[in-house]
Amino acid sequence: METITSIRPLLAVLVSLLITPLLVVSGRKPNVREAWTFVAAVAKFLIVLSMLPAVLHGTEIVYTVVQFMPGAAIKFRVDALGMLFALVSSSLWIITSAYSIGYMRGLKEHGQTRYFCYFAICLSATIGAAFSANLLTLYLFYEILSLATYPLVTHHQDMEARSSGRKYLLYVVGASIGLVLPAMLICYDLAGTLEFSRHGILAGTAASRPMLFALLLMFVFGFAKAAIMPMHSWLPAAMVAPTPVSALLHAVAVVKVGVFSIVRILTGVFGIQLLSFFHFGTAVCYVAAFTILVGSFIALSQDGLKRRLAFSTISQLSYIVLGVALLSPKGMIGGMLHIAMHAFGKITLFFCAGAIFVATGRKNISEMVGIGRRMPVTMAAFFIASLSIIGVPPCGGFISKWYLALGALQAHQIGFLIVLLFSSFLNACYFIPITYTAFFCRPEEAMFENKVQEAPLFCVVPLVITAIISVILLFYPQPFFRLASMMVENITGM
Amino acid sequence: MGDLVQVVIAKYNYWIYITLMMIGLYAMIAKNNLIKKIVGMNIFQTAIILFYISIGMKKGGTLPIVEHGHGAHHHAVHAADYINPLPHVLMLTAIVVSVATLGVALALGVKVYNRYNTLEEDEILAQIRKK
Amino acid sequence: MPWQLDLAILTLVVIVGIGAITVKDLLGAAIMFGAYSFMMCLLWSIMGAVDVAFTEASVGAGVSTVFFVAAVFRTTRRTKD
Amino acid sequence: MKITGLIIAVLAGALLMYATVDFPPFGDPYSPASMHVSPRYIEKTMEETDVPNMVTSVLADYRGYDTMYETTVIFSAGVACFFLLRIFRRKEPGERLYRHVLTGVTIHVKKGAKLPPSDDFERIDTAWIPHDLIIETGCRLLIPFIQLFALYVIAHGHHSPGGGFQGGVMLGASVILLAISQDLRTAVRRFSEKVDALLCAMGVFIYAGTGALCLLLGANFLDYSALAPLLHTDPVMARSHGIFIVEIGVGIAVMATMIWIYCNVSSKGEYEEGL
Amino acid sequence: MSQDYPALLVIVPLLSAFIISAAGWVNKRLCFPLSVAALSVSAYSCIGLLLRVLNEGVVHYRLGGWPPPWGIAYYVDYLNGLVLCVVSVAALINLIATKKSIEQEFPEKTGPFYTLYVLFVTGMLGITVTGDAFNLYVLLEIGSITGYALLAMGDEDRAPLASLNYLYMGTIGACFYLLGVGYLYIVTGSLNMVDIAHILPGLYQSKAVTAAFIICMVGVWIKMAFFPLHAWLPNAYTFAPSAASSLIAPLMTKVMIYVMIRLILTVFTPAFAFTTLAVSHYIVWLACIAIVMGAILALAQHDLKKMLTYIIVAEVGYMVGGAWLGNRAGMTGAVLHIVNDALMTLCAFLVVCNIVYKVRGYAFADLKGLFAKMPFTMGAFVIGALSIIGVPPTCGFFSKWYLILGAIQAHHYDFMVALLFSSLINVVLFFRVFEIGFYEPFSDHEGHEHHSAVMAEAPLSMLIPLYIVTAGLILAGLYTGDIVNHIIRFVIPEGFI
Repeated sequence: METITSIRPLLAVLVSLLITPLLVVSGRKPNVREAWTFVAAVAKFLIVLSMLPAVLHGTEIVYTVVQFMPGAAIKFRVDALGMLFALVSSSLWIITSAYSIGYMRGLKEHGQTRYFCYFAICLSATIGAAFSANLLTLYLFYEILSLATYPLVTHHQDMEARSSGRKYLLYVVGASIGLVLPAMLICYDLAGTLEFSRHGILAGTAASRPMLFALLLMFVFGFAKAAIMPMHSWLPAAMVAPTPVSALLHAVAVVKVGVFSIVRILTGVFGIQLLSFFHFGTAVCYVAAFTILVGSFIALSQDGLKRRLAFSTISQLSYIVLGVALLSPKGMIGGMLHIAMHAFGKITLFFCAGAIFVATGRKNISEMVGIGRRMPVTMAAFFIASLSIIGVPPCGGFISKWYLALGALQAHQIGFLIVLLFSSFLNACYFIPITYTAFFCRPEEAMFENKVQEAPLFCVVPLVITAIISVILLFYPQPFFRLASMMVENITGM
Repeated sequence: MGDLVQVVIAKYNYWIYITLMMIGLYAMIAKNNLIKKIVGMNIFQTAIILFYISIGMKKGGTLPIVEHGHGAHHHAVHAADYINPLPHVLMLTAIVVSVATLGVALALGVKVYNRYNTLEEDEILAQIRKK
Repeated sequence: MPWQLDLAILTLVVIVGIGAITVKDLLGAAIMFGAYSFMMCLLWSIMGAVDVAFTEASVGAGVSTVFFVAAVFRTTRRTKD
Repeated sequence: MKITGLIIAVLAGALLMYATVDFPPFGDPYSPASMHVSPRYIEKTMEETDVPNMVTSVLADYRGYDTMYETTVIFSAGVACFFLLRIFRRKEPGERLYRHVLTGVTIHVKKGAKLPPSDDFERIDTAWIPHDLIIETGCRLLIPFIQLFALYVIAHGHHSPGGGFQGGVMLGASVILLAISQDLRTAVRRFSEKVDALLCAMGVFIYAGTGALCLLLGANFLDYSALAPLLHTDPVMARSHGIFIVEIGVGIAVMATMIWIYCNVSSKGEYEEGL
Repeated sequence: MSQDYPALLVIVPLLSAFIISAAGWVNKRLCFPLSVAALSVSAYSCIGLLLRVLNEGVVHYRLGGWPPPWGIAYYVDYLNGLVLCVVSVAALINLIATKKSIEQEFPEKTGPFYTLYVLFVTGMLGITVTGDAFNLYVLLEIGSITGYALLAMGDEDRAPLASLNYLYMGTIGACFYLLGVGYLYIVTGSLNMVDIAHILPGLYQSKAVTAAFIICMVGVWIKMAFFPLHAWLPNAYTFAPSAASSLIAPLMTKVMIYVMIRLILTVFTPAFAFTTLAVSHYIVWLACIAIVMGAILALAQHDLKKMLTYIIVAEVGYMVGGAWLGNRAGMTGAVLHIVNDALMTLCAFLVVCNIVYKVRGYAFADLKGLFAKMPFTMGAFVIGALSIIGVPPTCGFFSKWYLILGAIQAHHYDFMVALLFSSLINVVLFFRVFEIGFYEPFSDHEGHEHHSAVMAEAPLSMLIPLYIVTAGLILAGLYTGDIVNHIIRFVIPEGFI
């Protein structure tokens, strides 16, 4: 596989970082500020896009920023998986910026400049993590992301935000310093390098089985952003953040970075052969399956819309982990695809929740009877997106879940197949009633007087777009499908 | 008996300096009065000086000053005849350092006294705790 | 130099040193310290360190003691130990 | 506290005692300490520095760099005492005290009131300041001789015990004696604070400056032999002279510092009433 | 000219100290520019010296023209070349940064303050550059005496006593060091470090050498506030004037760490320190305790400055432990951490300096709403905090990296755990401060509480140096590879696994 050296990955990371001073400077003039945000978002997307053809041709784009010590550097490598993730997050940033304009202005939030600045920094970190070529770089951007998210999570600066901010830090930063850092160093001590390789860093080393298993657990739970139980409870707490933050960060950027890191660990650090040789994959599968089911069950019992979405996210993330941990090609394809599919579906749902909040100020599902009549567009999008999450046509979610199921079969793990199907049923149980009560209820039960209208245009348009995309993804899953299958071929060598 | 005396003489200086040093150290740690601590500090330093001087001592050596100084360049000088001057030099420095430290310490002590009207550490700490 | 004298002065030094830190009066302690320094100076001149002895006589026994006295004069003679 | 102190002291003592076993016996002329470095000082001092007193030659030449810093220590102690204690605010007392010199009668002068201008009266700080003719006169007679001897000690440091430190301390002591025998005000009138501070800095500056001069003349720092062209002598004599110069510097610095420290400590930095 | 760098870097500040003290009596306003000039020359020659070392290897300089061991010789290798640069540059930046705060805190004593400041820096530089064991003691005393004076002029109530206690402890430490040198002298007959190192191998079994080593170590540990002997540090630094604490906190402990490493590597050679007396394990355990206790005690504090001082105690544990791990990675981490910790501490204390300058207090209660009030200062503080926590790409991460790596290679997992523990505690510590600054409303003197406090930022003359240090934190992190490969690699003798 040939590689070309280009600075574009670094640019893709820096563009939104360099925009922050301009945001600060133009803080007084909101329109200019948002203009800058858009410029950065589009630029980032274009840079990422410009690398797509090369990646699709099977070349890798590498760029070394600075070499600290042999095997440990700040280095970018754009491969299929990273490109997939980068495409998702950078494209969604554009939409989210539009949405957050509508949301923040609609609610007249304070400290909007701060908000947009940290948002940009978060995106830089996300792209950096996506393109990172070694564990050190990944850890670096992971940490930056964790810290840059803190001001967003605690945006409201009230006591609730404070406590959930604490919880967020405790879980995310605590786990990464306490578990990932030593694990990384032990890896470095064992292998002498941190570069991800298709066979895995640890493949050739003389590490004992319990040692490796300990490392695996340290990594899997250390990347607490993946919200694998029991490291999940920061995610619902972090829902105090403004909805766009929840939408992008807790449906796309942050949590996906966690999952992405775990996928990297499984494929790049341990390597398929090692995992299957020691049957570690199955162990991870059990953890993931547990998370899937429990998450769905808890989601059933939640009344707050965003909290229900949060728990749904927790279980959906474990789909990805499960898919990759099955170690069967189809399963991995499914898992990687699910990164994209779930992203589009879940962000739509969050957008809807936010739109409802902007329009009506209501957060609980029990208060949304008959809302469909007042906000038909929003609820329609909500319905489509929920179908995508459940995984039934005509939505993209169907493809990923289909491949996950195939992967389970391919790995002869019928148990996990059942888990997948059952949890899809649970998804249906906690999503469909919302839409049902929203549309089909007797007029006298409707909780909304006539003056309630759709949220402002800036809020509605983005969620419509994402809903449409998640439909389109069923019929045209390229290039995500192509990227995922390329990655799998690259790893498994098939 | 005689050889015992010899042993005693051979090491007596060193033992004495250790005793003195421990007296000083004890005073610095255990005494409660700031000035007393300073006295202990000086005893401590002087003890070390005594140790160095004992290093330089030579049996049968005379003062480290060349006799019939000028006009005697041809006259050979044997190291064994003269006491080792190097420790003396070092200790001149040490003495001066100790008096400098003493000055600063006393200045600080006076400053503390101006504020608390006592030199007893426990009383001062009690006053601090009261605030 | 007869070693008996050496021993005697060494012992005396220890005694004066203990006295300096045990006497219950700071002015007394200062004076004791002066005596201690002077003993030291004597000892060193016996050991042939004339320069050091000279310095100790002027600095240790002289000026340091004056500093002590000045400080005690500025603070207090009272001490509990 | 006492117990801990005792324990620590005993432990440290035990350690040191334990180490003395391997010491060479006291006064052994062939101990390593006497064999390795020092013989050169003893044997070469005449031909290399032309200073019979080895202590002086080692102090000011072989290890002159230490001595410079030792003087700097003194200097910094002086500055430290000044920095810590000196109080500049002039608190004007309700009444000023004057003493009639001849009779020793103390006169209280209310604020604002004036005294007939005459030399018979001297300003004093507190009524208790003793006015003892014998002591004052005795010290007045004594001080010049002390100072003379101090100068001798400095000047003759090459050939006999003594040198900058000892002489400087004695010079300082003479002024301190004046301050004790009369009062601080008298001493400060003779030897004002500013002059004191400047001398203090100047003394060390002479030392370090000599070294720097050698540096400028192309030799290493403090290599007095480089001064030979200036002093019109051979390098060895130049070293001897260089030693003398720095000894003078040391003397000045030490004297000034001793006085400075005494003044600040004995008057809590108010420069009044002293000891 | 360039062959005199070793002398110049100490002599220039020394001479100018006397000129400054004289100038203080003539015109106070002369002192600051003089000090800046002196320290700039010194810093310039330090850097020049380091470059020379990089090009030509070890640099020797004979003072008084006498050959060692008879005269005093300077012996500049990669280790003290690096430390010299850090010390001089840090002192210079701090001098410029704290001008205003000095004028605020000592309106009429600026003259002596600058004199003592420059003398302190001279002492630190001298300690670092010298190759003579006794010369080191004298310079140590210069640094200490000036330090006592500088630290004592802060809080009228507490500072003098704290500084006096520091003086007692410091004198004991220095005297122990002197005694150890005496023990070395009595068995070797030399005072020159390299010479001693040549003579010692025959004497490894001598009890006197062992005793000398122990005494020297204890003395140095007292000076660097290694855990059981740390009691003097927190009060002395907390109640000190902010300019003094931001000068002494970064330099004193680090320089003493340097002295310890110098004693291990050069004087008593690693063979003796690690092999002959097998105590390294116990010392590493002691370091673990130091780290943990430092972190816990820091957690118990109620004001920013004291918290930082306890963090210093923990950091000292890092470096001592790293140095005593006895392997290449650990020693590299220790040396690297000297540089990084100096920068981090300087940054943190400069922030405190700015806060005190504006708010007149450093208790947690005074930090309310500070993010709104002094955003730039707090921004720098955040960077510094992240570096102390050890978040890449700041430099703190990389020294921690090497330390942990060394711990793993030496199978000292206890040390690794201690490091991680203190990192986690640091997260708690600093985010507690951030929370106070971020959430709690800023209450002005009338007691009105409002979030949007009027921005009252420290003057540029204090902010710009602060941001230079902050940039230094990140650059030092990014160039870790170069520092390690071009300098620290040569610090560690061959045969060191």
